[in-house]
Amino acid sequence: MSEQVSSASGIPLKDIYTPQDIEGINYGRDLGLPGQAPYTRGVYPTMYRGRLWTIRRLSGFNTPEETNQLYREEYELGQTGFSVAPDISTVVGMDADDPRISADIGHAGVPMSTLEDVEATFEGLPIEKVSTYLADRCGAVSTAMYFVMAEKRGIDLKELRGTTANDMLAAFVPSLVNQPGPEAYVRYAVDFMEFCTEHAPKWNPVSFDSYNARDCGLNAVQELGMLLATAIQYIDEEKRRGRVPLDRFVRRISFNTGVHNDFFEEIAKLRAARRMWYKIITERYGIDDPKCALFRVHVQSSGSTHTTQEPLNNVIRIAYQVLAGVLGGAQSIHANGYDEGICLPTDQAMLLSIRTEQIAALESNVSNTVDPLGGSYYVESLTNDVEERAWEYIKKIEDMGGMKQAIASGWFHRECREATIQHEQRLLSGEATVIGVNKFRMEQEPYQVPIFEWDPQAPYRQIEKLKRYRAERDPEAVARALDELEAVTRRGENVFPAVMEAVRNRATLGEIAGIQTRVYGVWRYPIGL
Amino acid sequence: MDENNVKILMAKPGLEGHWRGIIAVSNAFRDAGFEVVYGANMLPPEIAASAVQEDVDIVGLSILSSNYMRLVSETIQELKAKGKGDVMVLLGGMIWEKDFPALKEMGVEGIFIPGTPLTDIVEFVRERIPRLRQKVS
Amino acid sequence: MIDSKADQVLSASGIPVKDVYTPEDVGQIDYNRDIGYPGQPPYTRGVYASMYRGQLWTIRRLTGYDTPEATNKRYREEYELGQTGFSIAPDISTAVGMDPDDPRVSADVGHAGVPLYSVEDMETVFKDLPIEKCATFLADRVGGLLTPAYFIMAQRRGIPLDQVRGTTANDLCTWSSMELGNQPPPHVFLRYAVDLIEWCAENAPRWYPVSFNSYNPRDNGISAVQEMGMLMATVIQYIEEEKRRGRVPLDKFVRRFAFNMAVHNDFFEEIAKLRASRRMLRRIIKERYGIEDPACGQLRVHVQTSGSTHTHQEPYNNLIRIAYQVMAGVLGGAQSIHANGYDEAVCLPTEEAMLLAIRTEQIVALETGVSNTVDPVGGSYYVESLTNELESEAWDYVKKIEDQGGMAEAIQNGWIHREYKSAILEYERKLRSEELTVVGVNKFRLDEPPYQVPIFKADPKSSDILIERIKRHRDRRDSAKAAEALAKLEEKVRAEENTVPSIMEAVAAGATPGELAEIQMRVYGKFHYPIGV
Amino acid sequence: MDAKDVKILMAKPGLEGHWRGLIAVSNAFKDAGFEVIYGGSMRPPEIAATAAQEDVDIVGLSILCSNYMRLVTETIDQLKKNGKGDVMLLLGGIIYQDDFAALKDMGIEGIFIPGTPLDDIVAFVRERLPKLEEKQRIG
Repeated sequence: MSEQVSSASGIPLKDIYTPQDIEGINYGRDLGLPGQAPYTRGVYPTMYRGRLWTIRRLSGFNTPEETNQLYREEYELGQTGFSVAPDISTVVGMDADDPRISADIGHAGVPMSTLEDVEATFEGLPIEKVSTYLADRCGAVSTAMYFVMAEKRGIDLKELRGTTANDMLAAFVPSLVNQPGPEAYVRYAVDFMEFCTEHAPKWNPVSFDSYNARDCGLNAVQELGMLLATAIQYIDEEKRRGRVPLDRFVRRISFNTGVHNDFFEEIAKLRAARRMWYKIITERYGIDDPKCALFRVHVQSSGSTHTTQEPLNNVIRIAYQVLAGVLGGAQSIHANGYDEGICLPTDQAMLLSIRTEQIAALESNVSNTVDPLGGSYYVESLTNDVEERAWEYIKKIEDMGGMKQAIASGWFHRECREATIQHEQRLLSGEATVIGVNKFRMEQEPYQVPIFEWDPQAPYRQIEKLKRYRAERDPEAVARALDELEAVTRRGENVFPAVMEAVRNRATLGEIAGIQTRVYGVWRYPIGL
Repeated sequence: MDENNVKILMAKPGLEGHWRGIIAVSNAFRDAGFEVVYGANMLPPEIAASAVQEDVDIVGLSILSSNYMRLVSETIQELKAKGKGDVMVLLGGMIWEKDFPALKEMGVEGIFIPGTPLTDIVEFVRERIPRLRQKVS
Repeated sequence: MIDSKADQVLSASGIPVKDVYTPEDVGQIDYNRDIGYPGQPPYTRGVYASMYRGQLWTIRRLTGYDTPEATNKRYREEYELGQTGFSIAPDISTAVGMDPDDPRVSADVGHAGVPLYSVEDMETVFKDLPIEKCATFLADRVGGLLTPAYFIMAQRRGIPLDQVRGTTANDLCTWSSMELGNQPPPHVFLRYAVDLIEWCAENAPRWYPVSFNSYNPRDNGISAVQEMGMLMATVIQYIEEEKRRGRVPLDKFVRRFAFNMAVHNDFFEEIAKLRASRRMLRRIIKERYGIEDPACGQLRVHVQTSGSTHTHQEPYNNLIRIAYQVMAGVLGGAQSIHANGYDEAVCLPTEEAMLLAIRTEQIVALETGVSNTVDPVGGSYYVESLTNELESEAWDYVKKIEDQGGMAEAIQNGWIHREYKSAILEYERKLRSEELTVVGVNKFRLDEPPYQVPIFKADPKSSDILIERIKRHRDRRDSAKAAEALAKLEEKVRAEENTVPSIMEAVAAGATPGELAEIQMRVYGKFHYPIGV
Repeated sequence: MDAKDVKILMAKPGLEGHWRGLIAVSNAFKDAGFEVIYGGSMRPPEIAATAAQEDVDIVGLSILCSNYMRLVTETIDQLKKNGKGDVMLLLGGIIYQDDFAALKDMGIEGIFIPGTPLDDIVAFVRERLPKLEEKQRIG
């Protein structure tokens, strides 16, 4: 190994850490007990001894009906929460019968153009019992459908548990057609948060999500910096509006990050994030209620670390990333399928990813005590290093005018682009090692793994259903609801009640999203050479 | 004829937005001296139109979702329809071995799955520069 | 929803675990006395100063296939895959000291190990492999043929013995865990074992003449504490024996001790176990035997993932168990690691499983960054106090064994096997009562096996080939010379002198494993394992 | 007839030394009230001799190594030679699914792979008490 060793985010590492490295630490001030400020050691006093993390997988494919089948199987396997991955047409906000997208229906997610689609997806599942995560697009349109479904089932929104992505950072990583810009995104996002604060208090109205950004090749420090800068952006927006008290506004904020390869740095990242979030809430916004300062996080094993070569090697990578998430004190974990580098997870891969979490939870005894690494000379000083560098990075973003501006100006995508290109260079130079890819590469693929087969007929089924759905509604009612939605949007009031009303009147995703671009225009992604 | 006479249009047909791979490959081509037009997300008709407009020698497609068979055939049909059937087509992304023959049949010259060294991709094109000249003339 | 933990939480070896550890739990620790720097006594943080930054652990797998030829083929493949050490498990007949044509062996020939009956067989196994570049582990029978055969092969290749690197198992602790036929009593085992250590101290200084091994005992269901206790008690037993004999200086005698332990499921307890074991060995060497030389009492340990944790159900789940156990071995500072094949609960590892096992170690080493700094968990309130707890409980257990008269006597009088038996029954009880969870076995069990995994089947024709092989070997050798050498060996055995030189001569003259063992049986009789319901 | 009237010989016909499973199952039978003879490591001829001598009703074999086909065959031949061809045979260990049929044909009554709950094994034998009684009556 080389003389100068650094962490994945470039933090220089000593060959040995000793008590001297943590001399500056004041236990009470910097670590504290779990469940107590600054929450470095965990957001709850007993953590996994009290309650194990939630096993959660982002999934969805082909059609709502088939996705529903999958969810029922996962429910049988002891899965305790659902994460809905909308298909790409839903994410960009186009209906299944939109001529532009013919080939894209039902890929890597479930198509949800209508209330009917959402209802089909959750057919026979007790949504009052489970908690659901919706990787929703700008404006939380699928969530509006989910809420209307709950109303129709007679479930009080106040009782509904779940989370809507509603996060700008993750939303702007992929280059998508037909999207309004960051300005609009923040407006819709904060509107939805205000709505939930009033009407759906148990729903997490946003999950700030650095997973996609990280998977662009950003390092742990950049990931953490962008994540918290985005949260700051939202809070500042509400502070400007002053429609709901900040303490209520921030109470149900949750987070979503990647867990990458660098085992201890990922653990340090999660520990640092808790301490930083506490400081942001208390020091920056002067909110004293400890409930508001809890960095509750869902983590997912980093797909960008998985390889198409030797897919079973990913089982091992995922196992270590899950363990890092556990030792970092995550509240919820998504272990990827080992074959997500090749296709959508097969049943076998899905089972194995759940088994990974069950084995970590029930066989390895790592959940026997809270923050088992707390006090480690290395982990504690790495936690400090990551925090220090993340603050610097946040400062950089704020000097640009905040995360919204950082995206609008193209800086964000330049950072991602730089990271991507650097990563490729490190692979070529051998600086970075990926087993089976740029080291120990085999001539012949040694494993035969089953492949998930996508059903090419799925789009046609969706299109048929949508045609029927349009036919069976009251055109005037839809038009009225959409006109009202556009008017509200232009008036700058909170749009979400009008979105719900449009959904009740059977407006489609495409129609609702269409208003977003009509009012705000289509944003051009600043991605190029 | 060498790299700097070769013009490559890099595009993602379909909606899926993973641009990490296409950006990496586009830069590799540019750094190798090729003239690169970065098209990002374009629908097949748009790809064909801009291939004609820019009179490119190569169209590089990046598709990370499993609907590539359909997107590739649509794109190639559009290219033919616009008189660009002779352009060299490259495909990158999560492509399954079992589909390689069918894609080659359709006229895809090179297929590159994740983990392929960028240098291999550039080399692949370099080797074919002589054939490109014939097409152009 | 997975049930949450009960209020009273215990580690796998029954140590009560608090819900949170704080600076108070490590208040008593004196950093320099109890932890110290890596490469410095008491070696808690590692035996080398820069550990994996200096040199990564050795990736090593205990393998052995139908024939020496097949084994050679596999070894060469592993060498290509970047494997840097080899381990030979002899087939069962060789392990128990019976020749393949022995009527008692019948079906066992060539199974679960490589059959090795002569120097020529050893040369076949290592054909085209640079033994001067590798370190080889020999799971040899005590007083067996493997070690002499390996040394003779080296000499024939012109490699001086003081250049040969490797290890002989030669360990009483792990021997006690198996019920094998045709074995001498424990005290006789000890005698042969110490003979080899004495001989190597003089003639093969870079060879590890013993690898104290608690792997198989652990797989009998005993706890981490018992594992440590039995291991250390065995070390003490060996040193006491040499102290009694006084043939070589103790510091020379203990210099080349190697160790072999299991890595089990309880992640942090296993890490703490390795850290505590390093400290214990140093204390035995320094405090009990007054050996100051810091080169002595360094616990250089090879660890292997615990086969007993692998399940026959859903074999791919074992990939995950193995991955976590390997990580525990690395964070515990092991020098060498054997990741099992995920299918070893089902069959001998297939090519696919073998590759994945190596990949597991490569991914930890080169992708996870855990080797970036030494003893990364050092200082953790939990790990440090668990390390202390384990050490003090292990000392108590060593005391228990010494009260039995030491390890050899504790085996002879049945105490050790009673410990194994109660551990085995306790495990089954916990499994039944679900105090212990095995995913896919006593929890989340599926009616239908979800995975189809490829199966490796041993070649059934091999036994006839091997009977041919040894017959040919006996025909080729000079029978008179062999008989003479064996007669001389028997004299030495009866004369209580060091047996190694005459074993070397006998093996060089073509003596077979069966013939070597036969002398043990003739002189000392067969040991009857004190096992029963 | 109940458990206490049933005599079981538990043995490992191979040389391989894993006794963990054998002792666990033996104790399960003992705790369930059966009369158990723990033979431990025995060669097929010894197993047959002991089975005859002790006139057992059941012989339980444990084999953790892939040569079980041959070991089982040899043991059954020896049992027949010693006039114990009628004894009920159980086999435990790492047995491949695709050999089950052949082993049943050879006369193995029950096959148990690792991970089988001990209670299931005991229950398996209990269900066959009438069958054993029938054999005893004839024998």
